[in-house]
This record gives sequence, structure tokens and C-alpha cells, in this order.
Amino acid sequence: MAGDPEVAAAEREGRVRSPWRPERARVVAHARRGAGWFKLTLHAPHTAGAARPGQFVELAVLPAGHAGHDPLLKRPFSLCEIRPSTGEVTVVYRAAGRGTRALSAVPAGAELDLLGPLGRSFPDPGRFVPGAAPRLLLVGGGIGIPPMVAAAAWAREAGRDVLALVGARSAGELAALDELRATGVPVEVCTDDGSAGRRALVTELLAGALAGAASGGGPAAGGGEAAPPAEIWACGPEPMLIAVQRIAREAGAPAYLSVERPMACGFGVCMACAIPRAAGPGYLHVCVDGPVFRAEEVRLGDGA
Amino acid sequence: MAGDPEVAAAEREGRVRSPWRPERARVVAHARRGAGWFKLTLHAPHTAGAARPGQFVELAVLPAGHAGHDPLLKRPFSLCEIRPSTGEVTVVYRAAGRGTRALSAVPAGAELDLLGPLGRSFPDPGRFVPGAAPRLLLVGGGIGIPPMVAAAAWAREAGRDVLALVGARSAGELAALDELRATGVPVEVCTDDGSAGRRALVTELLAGALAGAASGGGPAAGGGEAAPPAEIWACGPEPMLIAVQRIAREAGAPAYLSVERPMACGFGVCMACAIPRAAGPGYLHVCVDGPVFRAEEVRLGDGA
Amino acid sequence: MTEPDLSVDVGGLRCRNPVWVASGCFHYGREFAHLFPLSELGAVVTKGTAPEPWPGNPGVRMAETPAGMLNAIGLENPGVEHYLAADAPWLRRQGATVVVNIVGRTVEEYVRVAERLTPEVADAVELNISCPNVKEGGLAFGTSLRETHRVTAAVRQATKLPLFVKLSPNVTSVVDFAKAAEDAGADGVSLINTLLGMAIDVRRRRPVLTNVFGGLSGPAVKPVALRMVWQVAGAVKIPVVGIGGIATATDALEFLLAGATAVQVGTALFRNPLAPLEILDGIRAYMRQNGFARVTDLVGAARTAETAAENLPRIVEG
Amino acid sequence: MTEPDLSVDVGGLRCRNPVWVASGCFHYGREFAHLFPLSELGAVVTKGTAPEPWPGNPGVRMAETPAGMLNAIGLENPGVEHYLAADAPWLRRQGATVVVNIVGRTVEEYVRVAERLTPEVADAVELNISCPNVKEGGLAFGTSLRETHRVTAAVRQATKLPLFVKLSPNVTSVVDFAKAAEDAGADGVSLINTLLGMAIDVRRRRPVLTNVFGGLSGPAVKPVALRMVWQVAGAVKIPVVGIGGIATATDALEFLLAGATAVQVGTALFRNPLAPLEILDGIRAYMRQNGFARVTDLVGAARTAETAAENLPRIVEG
Ligand SMILES: Cc1cc2nc3c(=O)[nH]c(=O)nc-3n(C[C@H](O)[C@H](O)[C@H](O)COP(=O)(O)OP(=O)(O)OC[C@H]3O[C@@H](n4cnc5c(N)ncnc54)[C@H](O)[C@@H]3O)c2cc1C
Ligand SMILES: Cc1cc2nc3c(=O)[nH]c(=O)nc-3n(C[C@H](O)[C@H](O)[C@H](O)COP(=O)(O)OP(=O)(O)OC[C@H]3O[C@@H](n4cnc5c(N)ncnc54)[C@H](O)[C@@H]3O)c2cc1C
Ligand SMILES: Cc1cc2nc3c(=O)[nH]c(=O)nc-3n(C[C@H](O)[C@H](O)[C@H](O)COP(=O)(O)O)c2cc1C
Ligand SMILES: Cc1cc2nc3c(=O)[nH]c(=O)nc-3n(C[C@H](O)[C@H](O)[C@H](O)COP(=O)(O)O)c2cc1C
Ligand code: FES
Ligand code: FES
Repeated sequence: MAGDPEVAAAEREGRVRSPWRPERARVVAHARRGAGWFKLTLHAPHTAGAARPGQFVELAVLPAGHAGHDPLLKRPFSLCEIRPSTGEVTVVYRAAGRGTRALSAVPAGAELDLLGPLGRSFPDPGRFVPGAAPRLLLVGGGIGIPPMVAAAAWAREAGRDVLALVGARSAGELAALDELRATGVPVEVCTDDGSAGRRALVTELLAGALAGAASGGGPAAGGGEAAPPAEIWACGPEPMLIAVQRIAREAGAPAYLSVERPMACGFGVCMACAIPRAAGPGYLHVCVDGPVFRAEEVRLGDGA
Repeated sequence: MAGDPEVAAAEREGRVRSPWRPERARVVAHARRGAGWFKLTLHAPHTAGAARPGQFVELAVLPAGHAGHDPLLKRPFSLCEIRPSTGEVTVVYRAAGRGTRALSAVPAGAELDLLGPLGRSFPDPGRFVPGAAPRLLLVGGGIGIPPMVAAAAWAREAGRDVLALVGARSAGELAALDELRATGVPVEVCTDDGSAGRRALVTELLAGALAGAASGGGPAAGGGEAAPPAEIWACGPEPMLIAVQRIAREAGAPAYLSVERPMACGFGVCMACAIPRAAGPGYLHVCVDGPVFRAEEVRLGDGA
Repeated sequence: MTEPDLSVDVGGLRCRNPVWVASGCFHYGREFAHLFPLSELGAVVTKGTAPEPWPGNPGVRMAETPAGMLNAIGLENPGVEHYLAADAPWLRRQGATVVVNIVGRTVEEYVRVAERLTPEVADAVELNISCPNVKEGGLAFGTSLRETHRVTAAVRQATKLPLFVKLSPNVTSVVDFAKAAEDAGADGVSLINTLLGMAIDVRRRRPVLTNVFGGLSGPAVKPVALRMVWQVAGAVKIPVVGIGGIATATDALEFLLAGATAVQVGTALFRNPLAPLEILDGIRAYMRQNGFARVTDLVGAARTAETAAENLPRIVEG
Repeated sequence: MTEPDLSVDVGGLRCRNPVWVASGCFHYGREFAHLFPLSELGAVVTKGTAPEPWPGNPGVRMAETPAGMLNAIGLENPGVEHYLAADAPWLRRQGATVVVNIVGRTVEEYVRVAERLTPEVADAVELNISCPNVKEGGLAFGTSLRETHRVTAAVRQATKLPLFVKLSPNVTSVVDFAKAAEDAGADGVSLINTLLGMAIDVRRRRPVLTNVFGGLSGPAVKPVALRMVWQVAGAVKIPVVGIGGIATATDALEFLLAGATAVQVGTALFRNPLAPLEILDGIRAYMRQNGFARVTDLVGAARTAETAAENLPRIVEG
């Protein structure tokens, strides 16, 4: 809501909203890629032109003109790649339930209605005075890796020192890892079962990277405050985000978390996507106040 | 029901039922053909092997494995062509409502669940003593033409003298006319607007053919009863069937009508497809007692 | 792991498993017998059966709706004498567990059917109280607490078989009706019957169904059915049989976890006549994966202290 | 043919057309204003608004169901003072016709909101009686005839604006509730609010919604909503506003033909924010094709002598 401290903070940090609108997207390519995850390339010029990394689309799971009402609702998906020049965006998703299974049957050439781009982006990576930007650690878990692809490309373009840390249960579930590598940022990989990269949790990689940063030191910050060891952007399952929240707090590192909640509308009218404010009573709303929140803003693990 | 006079008559005339079962059919070909009608070729070996002309299938309108429940029910479609050797059947349908519109989006290669073959067939064209069979007039209106394709092939094979009379509002709505001609039976065509064949109603063609038969005479029947001028098999919109019923009665020609009623199951358990008995109280059921009825059995035009 | 134990005792009716087929969606079973042995089902519930044959309603009896369907069949059925002569012996030969769904327009008619149902021809009785009560002006028995109690008590007197009362969802408090049935001696309640609905043909500008109104069934009604099963299972001591929109094993499990001891598959049979068997397979697989040895251990397993009525927020909708 | 006349007078509220947007599905309209002028809608119905801000329910508030959805938002709203300060002036600048949906936990709370709604800030009031009545033990106002009458009469005293009472479908006889509202001075009734339902997460073996129960909306409920609108339109003299599962022009036409003077589009907005405009286009096209000059001529056009209650067969379902 206007006047909220969260909104003011978000605007200051360049966590922007974009003018969304309904758009009929053409499916340019659609393929199963890993263990149960799919990559979907959409020609959606408005969204491609207006979107910032961290934002999402609400995507129909039945092709445009389909007569059925089931599954009923659009589904939210974070943008993986954003290509204003070709008018294309990609999303990467896991066939998890009825909605995404229906989506996975939509062939290339079909049209899908979407709303986009929605929500608040990651903070502007270029918002720091030159030389004063902390190192940026991107943390992605499983199907939370894809939004890090757009994020990595954006941060690199802004000249940031970026390291991506990604993990999943096993190699096949490292969604969009190739795309992440293609951005040129260094990537550290781990899996629960050791089938790719280190056998570790991605939060252990994060703790390690922060420890390294603390001893190695971040860029010298002008002024009295101690420079943060790093800035963290994270997306992944909620237990991972809770761990990141804790690790970041302990390390004194500013962290931005991309959060999921069940959504009906995706654009701020239904109030389904409430997430408790960390301080004080009441709720923020993931679709308009997020999905990217500063770690201190929200109380995770409320069961939603 | 067993013991019914209708059942006895049907069995005597070779209006058979077949052992139906659920079958997962592959879509071999699927194309829009005329003004809003489509031809669908299915690989469905059980149905292709067991079906007789006049029978139908209950066909899912969403591909197998689709997660949605809407449209919910299968739809009944009469068989247009039956090819036991290749295990294929075809159905021809008009994209009329939500169900058939959803169906029209299913691509070749997809799988569709069906139940088949269902219902009672046309009577066995070979049931007469040699030389005693009356001329067979096939009457098809619009989307009622396709079942006449299988019927024509069957009757020709049985050595019957067949004439097909088909009509529609305009040329583009003469569904499966090419397929009908390909059976080799002579075909007379009419349309409401004169865009193909005579500008007439198909029931006028029927009256004309019966008048010709009455003067030219049918094959001499042994015994005292006058030989019927012809036998009639008809499928088309209900007003057409009502006219056929009247014309046949007046001409003393036995007629078999393929009738439609909204169906939920298609195999005799839900009682949705009731049609009033012509004589006496109570109902017959189109999915198991029909869809092909002897004209005297049913009261048409009851609003269903 | 050993084969999971699917058997259930539902108000004195012992069933191989908890998956039944619903009244009006299986007729008397003959149409399915070439697809699978009827004895593989938990129970067969017959079409609603009256003392005499009923012809059913004229005109259009069916309309599809989003994820559901409306029916106004009007309880077309061949009557109990036909059942006794033709269907009962046949069903017995199939080894099916048979619940006869009974209908009537007066209490006396219900009783007449119930009296004809000996243990030789039926394993249990299901009382369909959605019928119009002609003596009370045509309102359904199932929307009046007093009439629900009265017809249940009368049929209870007339039969020693396990007696299930099938509740209408078209009421403010289904729990009150379940309690009335329990109080009148029912051994169990089955719910839900169909929700009253309608559809209009905008082209012809008249109701699609000749009867104007019809009963809504299918996946569309599942959330309402599940809610009612949850409410009733928390309020009565007799077992609950869950019905309404069950098409998959997941649907059936939702009802069991809510507190139903058995479930019935109705409309889904039209789309997929093998649905009950696929549901059974799915339940078995779920039990193996989650370490349940007995299906009865699933019954009500989603009910916890936090979900008890007194611990819930008050504002439900909106 | 000249442009069809879509204007309607609904209980004294003059609207450009009969297509409104439903409470809780449009918030206070800001999120739509960049897509189309709000003045193109028949009316905007606001989110349910209380005397004070309400936080809404904790946990999972939404679950999708077949062709529908469950919500247990818990009426999160910023309160009437916020409405007056921020939303009302903005809505006025948009030229929107505004119906404020009001909620409360006591009759006094409803009255407090209604008293704040002058003609400067609202064109009409819609009373949402699905709220739990804390003084009566938490049962919704809308499932008690007495409480429905009481709260309606009290709000009637408190406002001169056109007053609509929004009825709950979770009752045995919605007609009785419509009559109670009419009797207590309502200018119209809107129906339906959501059907009470639930869903269970079989993986976690617990209800999907933290609140256990939620309100079912969307195409799944359309047949029930349409039936209730048909029943009520035949029983009261005040206009009926039809709500429930309206997603297309055909859906809207069904409600108008059943007897609704206006309709509200709710859940469909989530899938398609432009749905109301597409529905309007479709209604216009239908009127042209079928030779209707005034949309009011469509209202109730499917009601004929044959479909009158007394001429219907008695056995509806099964
Ligand atoms: C902002 C945002 C971004 C997302 N980005 C991605 C992404 O890039 N890739 C991806 O695979 N998934 C993403 N998700 C989750 C995705 O939207 C699907 O909802 C989830 O995969 C469930 O799949 P389904 O619809 O097939 O499940 P269903 O069983 O059909 O879903 C049932 C209902 O529950 C809701 N639901 C279930 N799980 C979730 C969840 N985790 N988050 C939100 N709602 C849920 C669904 O929206 C739906 O309404 C995102 C969610 C949000 C909120
Ligand atoms: C035995 C039989 C054979 C048929 N053969 C053919 C065929 O070969 N080609 C063809 O195009 N159509 C045929 N039909 C009609 C077809 O089944 C579709 O129901 C009809 O085209 C309606 O289309 P829909 O499902 O898209 O309409 P929807 O609007 O989706 O249908 C709504 C509901 O009404 C029912 N319904 C609507 N119209 C009819 C109708 N005319 N007959 C029966 N039910 C109806 C549908 O089954 C459905 O349940 C046949 C019907 C029957 C009973
Ligand atoms: C076509 C049809 C006929 C029905 N006939 C009966 C009946 O005779 N007796 C009865 O108690 N219920 C009858 N029902 C209700 C079902 O048994 C069941 O309660 C309802 O359809 C909800 O379950 P479902 O959604 O699985 O179909 C009938 C339902 C349908 C669809
Ligand atoms: C998310 C959501 C929130 C709602 N909030 C309200 C509300 O605040 N007040 C109210 O009267 N109805 C509320 N409703 C009910 C709708 O206004 C409407 O009556 C109902 O959803 C049925 O219509 P639909 O199927 O078109 O959505 C809400 C519905 C939904 C889905
Ligand atoms: S999803 Fe509707 S308000 Fe966020
Ligand atoms: S369609 Fe079910 S009995 Fe004929």
C-alpha cells in the first residue's frame, strides 16, 4: 500500500514494479529438460520489454481458446530469461501438479494467455556508488535456480562481482544450470546426493562463501558502518530460504528472497498470497509487495 | 431390457450390439474438412474389429492423461468408416459446442480414450432371401451423412441395390460426401441454397425416389403381402427424421432411423438418453436400444 | 511389505474394500460385468428402486456443466419386484456385495421396498431421501428434519439389514440431518446426493432440462461434499460413506482422510467405467508408499487438534 | 440496427449496463484502472469493508478445485475510514458507479459502516451477511432468517442508498432468505456468495486451507447459482443481481434470462481481467443477433408458463 515503509524501501533499492497487462503469447519452444522440469520459450513482447529479473508472469495452463474451465487459474512463474530484442521470455517449471502437467502438454505454436510482468524485481544491481557495491551471491535451489539466470545477467551487466551458488537433490534437478553458466558468472554447484558438484546443501556453500568474504573482506565502504560481507539474492524451497534468512542475519549481509505463496490473481486484488510481516501485525502480499522481499520484511514458515 | 418386443425385433433384423470396451485410441489423422466439420481417424483396433455400421463410440474430448475435468463427459459419435484390417475407424463431427471445440484442438499423434463400439447397428443388409431384398435408400442430412458411409459400404457388400440421398444447408455442410461417393453407391445430392446438387430438401429426394420405386416396382416378393417399395435408413436432424418417419409410413416402407439424445454414459446405466416409446408408456434408451430404431418404435419430437 | 488390508466394516456391512459405486451410476451392474468381476468392488449400490416401476421424467434429462453434470432422470427404475426376479439372483451369482438404494413417495412406499429386501437379495439398504414427499406437498423428505427422522425410523423397523441414510446437500446444516438419521437408528450415513442446479439454453431461451432443475454431480461438487463429510464425521458416531466428485485415488483418499469409512464413485463411471479399479490401485500404492497396513488407519487421519472446529478462525469465506 | 440499450435500473441504482464486478475480486479497483476505464462497468462492488481494518486469516488462503477455487481470505480489508480517505475520492474521479460491500461481526458494526457511506462516497450498499455473528455464537448472519431480517432492517435505517443484501447459498431455502431481506426493506438481493467447501492435501494429510473450510467460487458453482437466482426471481418483487461462475457472455445471459437484472463477475477476473468487457461485447452481439433493443427485455425471458414451479414434474434428481 502507498505510504508503507516496505514500499519506500523497495523503491529506494530499485525493486521495481512494471506496468503489467494481459498478453497473448506464442509458444516458441517447449521441451522437457531435466528430471521433471520443462523449459518454455514465449514470444511475449510486452513482458519481454518491461520485465526486470525477479518478476513473474501469470500463465494460463490451457491454450488460448480452449473451451475448458479446469484447471481454472493461471499459474505464477518467475522469468528465467528476458530478451527485449526478440520479444521473448523463458520460464522453467517443474511438472508438479494438475496445472503444470496440463501446461506441459501445450505444443510449440500454440498460444498462451498471460499477465506480465508482475510483482517486484530484485533490487537494481547498479544502485551503488562505483566501487562500493558488495559482492553479490546468488543462491538458487532446484526449481529456484531459473530466476537466477536473469538475475545473473542483470548483475553482470551492472558490473557487479557475482558468484552463483546452486543446489538440488540430484544432478537432474539443477534446473536451468546451463542457462545460468551461459551468463558467464562463476557457478558453484552442489547436490544432496553428490551426483553433480559437491555433496552439500546450497546453504553450506553460502556459509562458506560468506566466511571467505568475511576473511577476504568486501570492497572498502566509505563511512563508519562496516561494509557488508556480501549481498544475497535467493530463490528456492522455503526451508532453504529460512536458512538463508538466518545465515544472512548472522553474517550481517543484506538478503533478498524470492518467495512463493498460492495465488489466485497475481496482481493484488484477491488477497490470497498473504505473508505475515516480520514486525507488527498484518500481512504483505507476495504478488505485489514481492515476490522479492528483503529478508527482514517477512516471517517465513507460517505454513502457507 | 431382455424380453422386450423391441429387443426381439432388433435381434431378428440383425440390429446387433457388440461387446464394447474402453480403448485408448491413437489419433492417426485429424483435419478440418468443410464448413465447421472435422474428420478424425483413430487407431482403435477393438472398435474397428467389432463395430457394425450405425454403432457409435463415446469419445473423450481431452487427450488421455490431460489433468482437466472440463469438458467432463465423453461425446457420442457415429462411426463413419470402419476398417478392421488396419484397426482404424473414422468419425466426422461438427464443432458445435464446448465439447467438440475442445476435441478439434487435439493433434494427430495424441491419444484419446473411447468406449466402443456402442449401441445397436443398422439392420443386417444381408438378412433377406436372395432376390427378395427391397431397394435400400440411405438418407443423410448434414452431419447425419457420415454414418451412411459405413452403411453404404456394408449394404453394397451384401449385394443390395442402394441409392444414397444426401442434403445439407449448403455445399460446405455436406459432411463426408467424398467418402460416401468412394463407396461406389450412387448418390443424389441436394442443398437448401442450391450450392450443390438440386435446390431441395433431402426428404423431397426421398419422396421422389419412393414414387419412382412405387411405379417402377420393387423386386417381386413371394407370398401374399405387397412388397415394400423400398427400405429406408436415415440419419440427420430430428425434423428431417420426423419427415422421413411420416413419408415412410405413408409409403409403407420400413424405415430405420439413427436418433440422437444427450448422453452421459453411452452404455445403458445413467438413463439420460430416454426416448418415449411410440406405443404405450415408458421409454427406450438411445444408447442401448438405439441409436438405430425402427421408425415405428419411437416418438420423436419430444423436445429432448 | 505385505499386501495392504483394504477391508472395512461399515455399520455392520463387511466390505472387501472401501470403494463402492454410487446409485444411479451403475444401474444394477450388468453393463459392467464384462469389464471386471463385480466382486472386486467394495459394494455395488443399485439404482434407486421403488415399489413399482417408475418411468422417469420426459424430455431432456441431462446437461453438462463445468466439471460436472446435471441430471433430472426422475428416478426411472424397474421396481423392486423386477429387482427381486431378475437382478438380485444375478448379482448374487457375481458375488457382489449389494446395497439396494430405495426410493418412495410416502413413508409407506419406502417401507414396502425395504420389507422385500431380505438378506438373500441385499446386503444393506441405502435410503434415498431426496425423493419428493407427496403427502407433505412434494418437498423432499431429505430437507425436513422431522420427515428424515420419520422415514428412517420406519424403514429401520422394516429391515434388519445395515441401513444407510443418503443425505441431501441442499440444507443449511447437514450435521443436523445426519444426527436425525443416527437418532432414528441408521447404521451409517452416505453423503452427498446431488446439489440442486440448473442450466439455460441461451439460443432457445429456455431451461436446458425439461424439468428445469436437476441434480449437480461430478468433480465440481467435490469441495462441498468433502466439507460435509468432514463436518458429519466429526458429529456422529456411525460411519460415513463419502460421495461426490470422486474420480481419482487422490479424491477418494481425501474423503477417507476426512473421516469417511468408505466412498462411492458415481459420475466418474460415465467417463471411465474402470475408475473404481484404478482408484483401488491408487489407494494401495498410497498405503505402501506411506506405510499404512490397514485402510482403516487412513480414516479421519487429516483430523487433528488444530483442525477441530473450536480452534478455527471464524471468518471463512471472502 | 441502433446500438442496443444496456442501461438498467437495479433497485434505484441506475447503471450503464448490467455487468458489475463482484466483491473481493476487484479490491477497490486501482489494479484494473490501467486496463480500462472503470466507468465502462455497470458497477464496481468493493471488497467487503469493515468499520476497522481486518487482517484476514493466517496461512494458506486459497486452493484450486475442479473448475473452481476455495478462498479463506478472512475478509482482509483496510476498513471504512481508509476507504473514505483513499479509495472513495479516487473511484469518484474514475466516474465509476460504486457499490460498497459491507461486513461486520455485530449488527452495530454493519450499521457503523453503513452510516459512513454518504451519496458522496457510494452509490449503493451491498450487505455481506456471510460474516460470523459473534453475538450469536459465530454462526453466519446469512444462515439465520431472524438475523438476516434484523441486520437488514438495521442497515436499512442507517442508509438511504439503494441497499442490496447478498445471500448465502448454504441454506435449505434461499427463497426464504430473499423474502426476509425484501421484508426488511432491501432494494435488491445479490446471490450467490460462495458455497462452503474444503480440500485435503493427501501428501501432508491435512486440510489444504489453514482455516480448513473455504468458500467455493468459479464456474463449478454456476448451476447452483443459476438455480437460486431462478427461484428467487420468481418469489420476490425486488430485483435480483446474479453472481456465481460467470466467465463468458453466455454465462451472463443465462442469469439475465433466468431473471437477474444485473450480474457480477468474480473469480473469472483472476483468469481474465478483461472478462467484464468481453462479456459486455458478447451481450451486445447477442442482442443484435436476436433483435433485442433493450437489455431489460432479456430479463427473465426464459421463464414461461411451462417452466413455472407448479407445472414441473416432482422428481428432480436421480
Ligand atoms: C511468484 C511465484 C513464482 C513461481 N515461479 C515458479 C517457477 O519459475 N517454476 C516453477 O516450477 N514453479 C514456480 N512457482 C510455483 C508454480 O506457480 C506452481 O504453482 C507450482 O509449481 C504448483 O504446480 P501446479 O499448478 O501444477 O500444482 P497444482 O496442484 O495444480 O496447484 C494447485 C494450486 O496450488 C497452488 N500452488 C501449489 N504449489 C504452489 C507453490 N509452490 N507456489 C504457489 N502456489 C502453489 C497453485 O497455484 C494452484 O492454484 C512459482 C510460484 C510463485 C508464487
Ligand atoms: C448416438 C449419437 C451419435 C452422434 N454422432 C455424431 C456424429 O457422428 N457427428 C457429430 O458431429 N455429432 C454427433 N452426435 C452429437 C455429438 O455427440 C455432440 O454431442 C454434439 O455435436 C454436441 O456438441 P458438443 O459436445 O460440442 O456440445 P456441448 O455444448 O459441449 O454439449 C453439451 C452437452 O449436450 C449434449 N448434446 C448437445 N447436443 C447434442 C446432440 N445433438 N446429441 C446428443 N447430445 C448432445 C452433449 O453430449 C453434451 O453433454 C451424436 C450424438 C449421438 C447421441
Ligand atoms: C445420472 C445419475 C443418476 C442418479 N441416480 C440416483 C439414484 O437413483 N439414487 C440415489 O440415491 N442417487 C442417485 N444419484 C446420485 C449419485 O448416487 C451421487 O450421490 C451423486 O451423483 C454424487 O456423486 P458423483 O459426483 O460421484 O456422481 C444419481 C446421480 C446421477 C449422476
Ligand atoms: C478471493 C475472493 C474474495 C471474496 N471476497 C468477498 C467479499 O469481501 N465480500 C463478499 O460479499 N463476497 C466476496 N467474495 C464472493 C464473490 O463476490 C462472489 O459472490 C463469489 O465468488 C461467487 O462468484 P464467482 O464465482 O464469480 O467468483 C469473494 C470471492 C473470492 C473468490
Ligand atoms: S495473488 Fe491475488 S492478491 Fe496476490
Ligand atoms: S446415455 Fe446413459 S443410459 Fe443411455
